[in-house]
Amino acid sequence: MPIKLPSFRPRKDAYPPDLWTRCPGCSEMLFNKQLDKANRVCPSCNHHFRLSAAARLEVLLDPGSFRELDAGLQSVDPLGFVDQKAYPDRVVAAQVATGMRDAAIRGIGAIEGTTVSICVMDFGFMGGSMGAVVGEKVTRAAEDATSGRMPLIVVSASGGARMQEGTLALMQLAKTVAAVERLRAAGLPFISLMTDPTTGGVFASYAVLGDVNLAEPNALIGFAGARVSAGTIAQELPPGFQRTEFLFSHGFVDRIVQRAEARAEIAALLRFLVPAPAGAEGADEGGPTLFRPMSFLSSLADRMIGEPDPVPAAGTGQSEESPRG
Amino acid sequence: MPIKLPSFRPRKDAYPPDLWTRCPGCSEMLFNKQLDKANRVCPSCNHHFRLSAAARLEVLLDPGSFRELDAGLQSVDPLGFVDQKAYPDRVVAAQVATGMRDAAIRGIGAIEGTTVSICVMDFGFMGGSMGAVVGEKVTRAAEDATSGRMPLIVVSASGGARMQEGTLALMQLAKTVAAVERLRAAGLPFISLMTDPTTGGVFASYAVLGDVNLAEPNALIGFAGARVSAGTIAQELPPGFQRTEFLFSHGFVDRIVQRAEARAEIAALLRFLVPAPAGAEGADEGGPTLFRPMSFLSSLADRMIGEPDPVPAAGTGQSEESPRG
Amino acid sequence: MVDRLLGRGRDAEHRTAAAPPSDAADPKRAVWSRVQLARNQRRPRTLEFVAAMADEFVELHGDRAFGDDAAMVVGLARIEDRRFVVVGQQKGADTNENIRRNFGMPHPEGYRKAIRVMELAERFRLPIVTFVDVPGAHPGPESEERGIAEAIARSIGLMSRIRTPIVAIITGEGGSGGAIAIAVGDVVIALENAVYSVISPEGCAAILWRTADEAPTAALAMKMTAADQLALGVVDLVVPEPGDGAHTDHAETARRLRAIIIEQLDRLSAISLESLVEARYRRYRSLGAYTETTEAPVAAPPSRGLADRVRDLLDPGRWPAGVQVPGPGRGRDEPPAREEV
Amino acid sequence: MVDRLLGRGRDAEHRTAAAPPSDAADPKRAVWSRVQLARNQRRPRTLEFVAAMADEFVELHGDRAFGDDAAMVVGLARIEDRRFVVVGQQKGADTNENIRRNFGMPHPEGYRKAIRVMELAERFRLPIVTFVDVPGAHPGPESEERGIAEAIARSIGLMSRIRTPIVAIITGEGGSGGAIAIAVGDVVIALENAVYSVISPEGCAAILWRTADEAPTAALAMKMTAADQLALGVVDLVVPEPGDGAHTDHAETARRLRAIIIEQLDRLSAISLESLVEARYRRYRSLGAYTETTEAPVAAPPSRGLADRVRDLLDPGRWPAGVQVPGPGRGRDEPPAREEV
Ligand SMILES: [Zn+2]
Ligand SMILES: [Zn+2]
Repeated sequence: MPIKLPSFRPRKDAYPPDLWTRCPGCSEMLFNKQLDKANRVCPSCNHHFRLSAAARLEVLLDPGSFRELDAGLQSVDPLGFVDQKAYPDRVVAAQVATGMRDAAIRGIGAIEGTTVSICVMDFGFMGGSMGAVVGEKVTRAAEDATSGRMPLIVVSASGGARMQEGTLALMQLAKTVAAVERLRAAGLPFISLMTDPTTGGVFASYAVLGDVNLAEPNALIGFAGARVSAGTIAQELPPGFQRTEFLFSHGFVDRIVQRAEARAEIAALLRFLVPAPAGAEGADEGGPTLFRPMSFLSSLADRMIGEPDPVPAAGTGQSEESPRG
Repeated sequence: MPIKLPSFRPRKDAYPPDLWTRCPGCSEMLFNKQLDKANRVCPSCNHHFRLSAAARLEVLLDPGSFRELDAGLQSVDPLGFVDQKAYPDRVVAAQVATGMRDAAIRGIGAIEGTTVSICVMDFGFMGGSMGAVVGEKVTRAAEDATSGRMPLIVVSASGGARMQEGTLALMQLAKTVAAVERLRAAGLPFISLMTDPTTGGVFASYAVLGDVNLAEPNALIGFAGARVSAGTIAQELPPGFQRTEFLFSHGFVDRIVQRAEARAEIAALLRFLVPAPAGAEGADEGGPTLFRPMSFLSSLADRMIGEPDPVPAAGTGQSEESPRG
Repeated sequence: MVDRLLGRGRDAEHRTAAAPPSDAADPKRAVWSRVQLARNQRRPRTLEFVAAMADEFVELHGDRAFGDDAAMVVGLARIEDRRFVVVGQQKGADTNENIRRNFGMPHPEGYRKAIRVMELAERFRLPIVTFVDVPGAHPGPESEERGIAEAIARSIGLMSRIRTPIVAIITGEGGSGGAIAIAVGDVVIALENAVYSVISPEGCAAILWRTADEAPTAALAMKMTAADQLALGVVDLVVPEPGDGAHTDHAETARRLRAIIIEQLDRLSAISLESLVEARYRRYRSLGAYTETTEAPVAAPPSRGLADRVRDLLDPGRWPAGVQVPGPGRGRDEPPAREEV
Repeated sequence: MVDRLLGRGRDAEHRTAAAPPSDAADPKRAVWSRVQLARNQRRPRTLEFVAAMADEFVELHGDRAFGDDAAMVVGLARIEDRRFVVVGQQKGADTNENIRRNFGMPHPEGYRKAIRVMELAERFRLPIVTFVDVPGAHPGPESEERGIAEAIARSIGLMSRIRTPIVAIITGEGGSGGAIAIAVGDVVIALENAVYSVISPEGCAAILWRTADEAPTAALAMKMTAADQLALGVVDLVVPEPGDGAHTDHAETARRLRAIIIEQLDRLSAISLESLVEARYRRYRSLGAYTETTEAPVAAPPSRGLADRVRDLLDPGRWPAGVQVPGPGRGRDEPPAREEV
């Protein structure tokens, strides 16, 4: 019996100003304010609702530590893509709805005092799809981590590559992975946190390549769409297919992390993986050197655009149709 | 239904001077002289009989090109091991029966003009088991290949590590693999040819680590003894379990080679993998440099012991009880 | 303000004069016929190409961990005195072979076999030539279980940094992640009737038009022909096919590819490995079009006018402006981009 | 003529004064009781040791290709300010856990998980501490299908060259290839009641004595106790166990191991990585006993007398000379050495 998997189509009521939300895990009606206070985790069944990028940064980073970079990056329409609507119109609609320019925010922040280069995706913006802007932000986050000798943290929430940018979207797989490989060669850690959903080209590029792969419980994580998997192959899907726990049991996730514990988990990992001050061995080529966050940040000053935090604090709403696997 | 696998115990008639041999593949009676002439491959069913190290060298190498090295290496008895017979007595019996000092011969030879460092095992000597002598010969073969910038060829035929040398035999896995890793780091090719049988600690060390893994048809290749696999786990064995074709379909063998074609196959592979003369890029550290076989051989002169080829030319008999899988 | 629109596409160095399909009367039909040619069952595949052009070929097998995937072929090849490693997908020529080769859709072990032999190429300083022809990586449950996404990502990662020249050739269907996994190269070549896309036209149509029947419309919108990919800078070089397409003349197609491979291997082998790997990084680093604005973003998203202006900056002659919209807009109902990638 | 008999065993640098078992009245029984202690189900395992000695531990999971093997645990641990990577087998404490952990017998994915995390250790300059306690690698058909031999060989290869310090500790059963796969180290430590052997005593007895009942005899013959392994040079250091064995006092056992780990990590971290890796190579390079003769070999094998002389060169005080031979010799009927390795 094929598992019913969530549609990726946010419904018209995906961003409603309602007061209440029905939990897809336990069917309880949850008061939105309390849900937001609980970082959008159901207090009765632990269902992890989707989280906006802004809220994610708030959950993960030391308060006030985040400085956004490249806030001005914005999609163009390289193919002149029109389906039932022109691509630029879709982008504008998403911008209006979310207050974001595209599906990722990136910058420099701190996690329990450790400075990190971080990029966070938002499924609310065109399904978190990766076009040139998302690819560029992930790549710059990796490059800054490499040059600044910082860890890289990427929080994924994406349906995959953005069709409307065609193969240029596909090329973002190569662009981002190449940058992650340079980070790896420099001996700097990359922690990938996968959230619901992390699929398609995002999963098949940087998201799966963390030195440590973390994932929130019961997130949809997979390569091919479930319809493709089931339909093309005419085969039953195994239980829990493409859910975090399935990925864990198949060896692709190091740890399943509760949202409330993600910050402490990442901080603990960084204590192990952040390069130690260079000793006798540190003189090796490519070896780690001391990170000087202040000088790095000052060197970034000229790239800072706009206000430090241009993202509205209010959660920007997520579509939640996912039944528990 | 568990597959019947061959016993490793050569029977008393394992080395008989008989004129005829019954082919375990097709049950035909084969005239030994003709069988030897066909390099011990059944002309009617292609069954590959086991081959002595001496005959193997003759099949693989350019005529007259082989110079044996380390012919004088000989086992000692580090544990004072006695089961139903003292270990030294077993060694002596095997030496008397085979005319070899231990279960491997190694040296320098040429394959279609390319100088190679080669080590060939012989199942006829205590089941081709790897003790310190075999481990040392494989290691020296790899080290000579590295220092002389030659390819390494190892032909395996072994039941595994030699119990009578205890963990010192087990340590040969680490010793040989470490030497192969150095060869790999130096950018020199290692071609592993697995023959019937290649099992246990020999398979789980150098034999499986070839840059290219070749195997003769229908050879027994595996890690655990079939009794262990079937008995411990109380599970049916899949068809063709631990045979060359099984290993091939599971991704561990690059090519299944007929005995008559092995020399040409290896020569073809060497044409691709032997380091080219150093060009602009060759100046890199660790990069290949030109191999000068003559100067290498002369530097080996003082290590040459005894006659060039101390192994009797006559095949030394193999136990052949193996039904075709 | 617009600092990069089409990546390196506009100033790519190596190009032939392949013009976009000229069937201006019905561009959708023209594109769809290309897709059909790219999928033609008699189109030559990796093994046919290698057999026709190489003076020597030794196929290697196995990923050393799980299996030997017949949908991916790898080996050592020689053309005259040029030795290189071959990696390519392999569809079947008939139904039986297609079943054995999973219709050319590799499982993770196929990509891991490719990774293994590419690492071997680096160790032995052999360049790599890839032949890309894949509907997509195998999308079945076992493929997911064994980590198709990981295998693709790791293959991309290896190719992005490997210290040996890579010539990637899209010979047929360049299907999404399953294609890019072996298509990261120092030079990316396409046969004239090859296609390259982020998702199959059927998948794209099913998501955006809600019916796979609109696949030709989606194919046109995605600009997936070799000529379009050349214009986008995703492909560097298009090789014309003989007669009515590669399937009508395998030998001549192989002959043309052979000449290009020789030329490119010789060109790339003259470049230092440092420069080569750096240029490869820059190649992919520059792909993708975006703008950068300094306008205040918060709750004041760019006006409809801005988006129009951005689009106007594109060469209207290059991009057919009049793609038909098959239905009315669906308001804010926003499908995400996902089916295969 | 005899140029190397016991490898580095006789001049190993780091040793405690652990004496061989003194149960001289019945050495076979003494050895067998050690084997039983090594297999005791209440003996602490990797996770128990780490929980008892580390100030912080984060377990990692998965091989990134097939699965997460519960028979092998890996993670990041800290003792005071020393951070290191942990790799170790994990048997179950009861039947249920044993089933889940396959009785501590890792499949290939277990060793590949170990390989992955050891590569991570190298990249992040963390030393490695391994806890070895395994009856043997999993011998089932799926284990063979997925390449248990390849996984073991590759793990050995990585450990032989990895540029970070390795402390390997045999804590229980050091069972053959499944043990050495994670036991290649700069220093190899054994708990007093640990055993280490090329094959299980049962397997050895089944082959050489044709009955597993002779396992104690085989155990004695293989010299598999920690003290014997120290004498052979396979183990560098033996750590005495408290009370009646480690199972009677987990905390004290862990405390002793913790002190040794600190001492060894500090010692090894002071050595340059070049020297460390070279010394590690030399360590394994020198293990194994053989002689070299110049006598003509052809059809004139060494006389019986020679073999005797060779054996006499061993210290008769160190090696119990009077091992009982349980049956008459079996002539030329020569069983090879194979069951697990
Ligand atoms: Zn709930
Ligand atoms: Zn026959």
